[in-house]
Amino acid sequence: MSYQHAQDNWFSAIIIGFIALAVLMNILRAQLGAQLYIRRIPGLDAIDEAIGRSTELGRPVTMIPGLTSFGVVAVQALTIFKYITKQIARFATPMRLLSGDPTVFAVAQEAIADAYNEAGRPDLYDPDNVRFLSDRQFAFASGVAGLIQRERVAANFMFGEFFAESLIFAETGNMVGAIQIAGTVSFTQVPFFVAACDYTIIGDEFYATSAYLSREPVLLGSLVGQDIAKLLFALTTLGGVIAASIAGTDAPIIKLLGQPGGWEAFWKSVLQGGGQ
Amino acid sequence: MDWLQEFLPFNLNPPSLNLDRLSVWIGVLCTLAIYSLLYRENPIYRFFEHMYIGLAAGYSLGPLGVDILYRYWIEPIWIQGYWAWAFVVPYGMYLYFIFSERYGWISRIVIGTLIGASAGLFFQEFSSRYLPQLNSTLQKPLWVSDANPDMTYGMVINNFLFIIILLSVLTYFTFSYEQRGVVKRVAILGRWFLMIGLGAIFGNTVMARMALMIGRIYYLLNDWLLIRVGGG
Amino acid sequence: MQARTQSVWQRMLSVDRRWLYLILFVNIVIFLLAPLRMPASISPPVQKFYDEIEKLQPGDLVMISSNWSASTLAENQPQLEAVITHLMRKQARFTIISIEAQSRDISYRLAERVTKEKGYQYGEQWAHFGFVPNLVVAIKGMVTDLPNTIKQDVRGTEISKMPALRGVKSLSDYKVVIDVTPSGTVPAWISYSPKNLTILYCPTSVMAAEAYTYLDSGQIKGMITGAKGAQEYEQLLGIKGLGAPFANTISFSHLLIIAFILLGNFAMLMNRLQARREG
Amino acid sequence: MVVLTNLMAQQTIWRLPEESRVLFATLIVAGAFVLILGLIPVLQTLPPRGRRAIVVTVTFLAGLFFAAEFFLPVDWTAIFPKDDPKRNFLTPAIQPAQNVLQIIGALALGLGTFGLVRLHLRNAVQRRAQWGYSIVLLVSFVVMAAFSILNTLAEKKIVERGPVLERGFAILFDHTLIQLDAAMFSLVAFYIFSAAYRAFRIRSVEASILMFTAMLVMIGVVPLGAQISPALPTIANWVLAQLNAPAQRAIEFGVGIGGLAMAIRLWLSLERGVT
Repeated sequence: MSYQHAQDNWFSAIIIGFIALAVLMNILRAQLGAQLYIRRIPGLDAIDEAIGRSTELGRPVTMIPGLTSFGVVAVQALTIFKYITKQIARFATPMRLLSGDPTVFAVAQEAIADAYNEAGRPDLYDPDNVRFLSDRQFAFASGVAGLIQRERVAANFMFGEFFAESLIFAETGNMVGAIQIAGTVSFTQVPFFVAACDYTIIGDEFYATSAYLSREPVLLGSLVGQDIAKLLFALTTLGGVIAASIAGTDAPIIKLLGQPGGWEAFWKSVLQGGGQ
Repeated sequence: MDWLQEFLPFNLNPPSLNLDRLSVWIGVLCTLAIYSLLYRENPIYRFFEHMYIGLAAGYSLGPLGVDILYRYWIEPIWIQGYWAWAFVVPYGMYLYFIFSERYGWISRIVIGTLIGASAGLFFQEFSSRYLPQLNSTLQKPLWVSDANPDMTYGMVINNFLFIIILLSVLTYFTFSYEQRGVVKRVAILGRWFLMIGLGAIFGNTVMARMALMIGRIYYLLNDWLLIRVGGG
Repeated sequence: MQARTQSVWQRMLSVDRRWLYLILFVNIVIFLLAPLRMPASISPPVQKFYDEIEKLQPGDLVMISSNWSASTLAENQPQLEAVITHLMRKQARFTIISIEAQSRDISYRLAERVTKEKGYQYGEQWAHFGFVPNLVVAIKGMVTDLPNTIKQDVRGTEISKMPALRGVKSLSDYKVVIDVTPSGTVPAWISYSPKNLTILYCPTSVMAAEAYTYLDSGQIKGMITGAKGAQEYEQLLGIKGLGAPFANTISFSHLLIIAFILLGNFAMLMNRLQARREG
Repeated sequence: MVVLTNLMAQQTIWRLPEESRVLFATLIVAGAFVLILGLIPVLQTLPPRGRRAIVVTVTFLAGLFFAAEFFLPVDWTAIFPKDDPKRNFLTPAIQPAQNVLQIIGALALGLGTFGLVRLHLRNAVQRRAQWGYSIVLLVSFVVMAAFSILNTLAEKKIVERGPVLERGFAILFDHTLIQLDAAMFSLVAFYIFSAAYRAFRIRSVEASILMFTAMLVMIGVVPLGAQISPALPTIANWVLAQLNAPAQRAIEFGVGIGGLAMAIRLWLSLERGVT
């Protein structure tokens, strides 16, 4: 079932190449000034409302990238936290960014510093507000739970990858009456965020949120490219299912579309004179 | 009386400490200290919380130091003599410059190595993890025909359902156009089907959490209070 | 305006959560001690898991990836014990690797205890490879050259010198990999392990729902879901384990939760009706 | 990289001679530290654009190595005897690269611990708020680190396993850290139960679908469900396999395509926030 090399079925290389092209072309378009359209995610209105409320109460705001290890999701979580930090910097609302991953903790320090600079308030930036609690899942959860209760947080933003400890954050935030917005690609935690938070940004919407917020040509172009890839997957599914209904599930064309060893099987059958 | 004798961590007649029982009492003390958070955030909880964070961080040095540094660095160089590995740890040490203002960027070189490697590895993951799922979706014929002799009508219905759910949820996760008319309705249908998936996750997750709590209470009953719980 | 007396529904909704914690605690203690035992109905993924292990011949090699810490002891321990018992029954050789520091010692001490009971020799029939932080790279390393990737086991003996691993050059020499994990490690095994390696999955129940797409596509050949799955597996093996008392007690805590979800919504509804009538 | 892997196997310049190996090794490691760390002031002279160029190149090369190994055709008979058709000329270098990444991965994990200890050390020294708890953290850190390192070394028979180490590690690990971790994790059950009553509201059609499916699964998969009626487990298994699986697969496609796009951006350092 698994590929050790692209040669197991060159179809994989073709699909990756096509998606890469779709993404890179659209990034280029965006960088050259084309206005790429991304629809506004309902979750964003919820974020702005939460920011408004936290400034009235004047109590701190927590931003939790959770135990997200440094990579794709952590970077975009920091993009969203930078947006939030820029908004609350205008009202000097205190903030805490609590991370459970060493690399994310380090990069977050620079991201938050950039955010305060961009908001024109470098004086507000205090490195101790960006903290690394522990990379132990539950030591981290207890650290966050303790802080949310001790500082009676006004708003709690949770973006990134989450695991079992997510409900402790959401429930503790619930206990102190904080308005909570969550966004994660970890689908095991989305149901609980849906249940205990004011709004939940689900899966790919997380990527769309950071693209929409930052208007970054790279993110916008990439999202448009991803939409094209999803269209490609949908068309392959439809076409393939119809082909399977006609030609049978073990036809060479079906093997070609994704099965290791499918490439040789397909071309062997074609070269041996027209199909099975 | 013999229950009490077995329960307490120390013996009465020849006054001596029963270390096995004492260990169980320590574990129970830790469990109850953490549960005190349920009542209220309190100094006892915070004491055990910080002890916990310290123990967890301290423990990781064993496996990290010995299982990795000894096995992949100290032994190959000092014992087997492959001196070329000597450059890896100093290069990895660049990471620790992240805390300095002036030299912070040096750590980015090693972070770049880690990011680049995980990005380069993703192509294999994309092929092995997602394409077989795409391919197995194709093997769901939508009508009974001689091309697929062993198809039953029950399977056809299931396949139709499978394809409709898959495509509608996929439509929900598209963002580069305004969703209007039929597409908007398909996307809403997709979000409803998404809720079935989320409901399944919710149900299973509740089961997981209950099991962990039951495990703790089993420990309190069985190991501490020595009340034998049936093997089921 | 003098504060309106809280209607019975409002008081119900704002009941102190510590009472709720007590109710759950008492519910679990009662049903853990209650002598009633209900047999499990074997779900298809567990049956497939059992059938895959039944196919093993004596001496076949199995890799156990144990990545759970004490946090998920109640779910992953019964699974690992049941799986190791079944592997010993089939006389299969197995090696354990973990990508979670704490899991290294937990799985090592558990395996030592379980294998000692059946006289399974360390080094002869099973071994523990210790801890590696990066699973993806470890799998790729093991596929190309296992002895140099692992180098030595937990006890410091060279891999190539161990009878359990005589002639093992790569992960392709293994028949099955069993991932006992509370987190998303199975995609790494699905993506990077060799084609002929059968992947079996022992997740905590949290991770089970997501894996049904892999079951449907055949990327994983069987799945034991949490403590409940462990009960089904113990029932298939005909052994006594922790799975059964846990699964039975779970049944009644589920009943309690469903009741309280409905109660909470009912109280909210009545509250709103009352407010509308007075408002 | 290829030369490195082939020659390392045989007795060559890559391997120190047997006698006085420890001395040579220590010298070379010291030299390596001086060389690599000495490079920093040199790198420091680079202008910002130059620095970014180095980071971008290193990221690209690290990615190129693994991407090339995956995409290049295998059975590269030109260089390799036909012993293993599943290899191209980069494949043998995967294993040494694995060792390098494991070491750097371990150092990255150590970074977190280093950051944690540094933070609490400063709290304790500067008597910041709650510094007493930082002392507790640091003491338990030092004690557990000692026991854990000694225990792992004892397993490898480098250090003799005394009764004190045996009992001390058992108490610290099996009876303290394990219990704290398990207790902490089980808290979530309490939170779920209180959230079930206070927060899980059937606010809309979506929430009711989620809640109804959840309850069906919760009852259907447990032994009680089978007792109530044999139909319940069958229905629950059907919902999980036929309705839940396609939804999860659509989610997987979305996440996979998103991941691929992100991997390409990270590899080419297009992401401004990262490199």
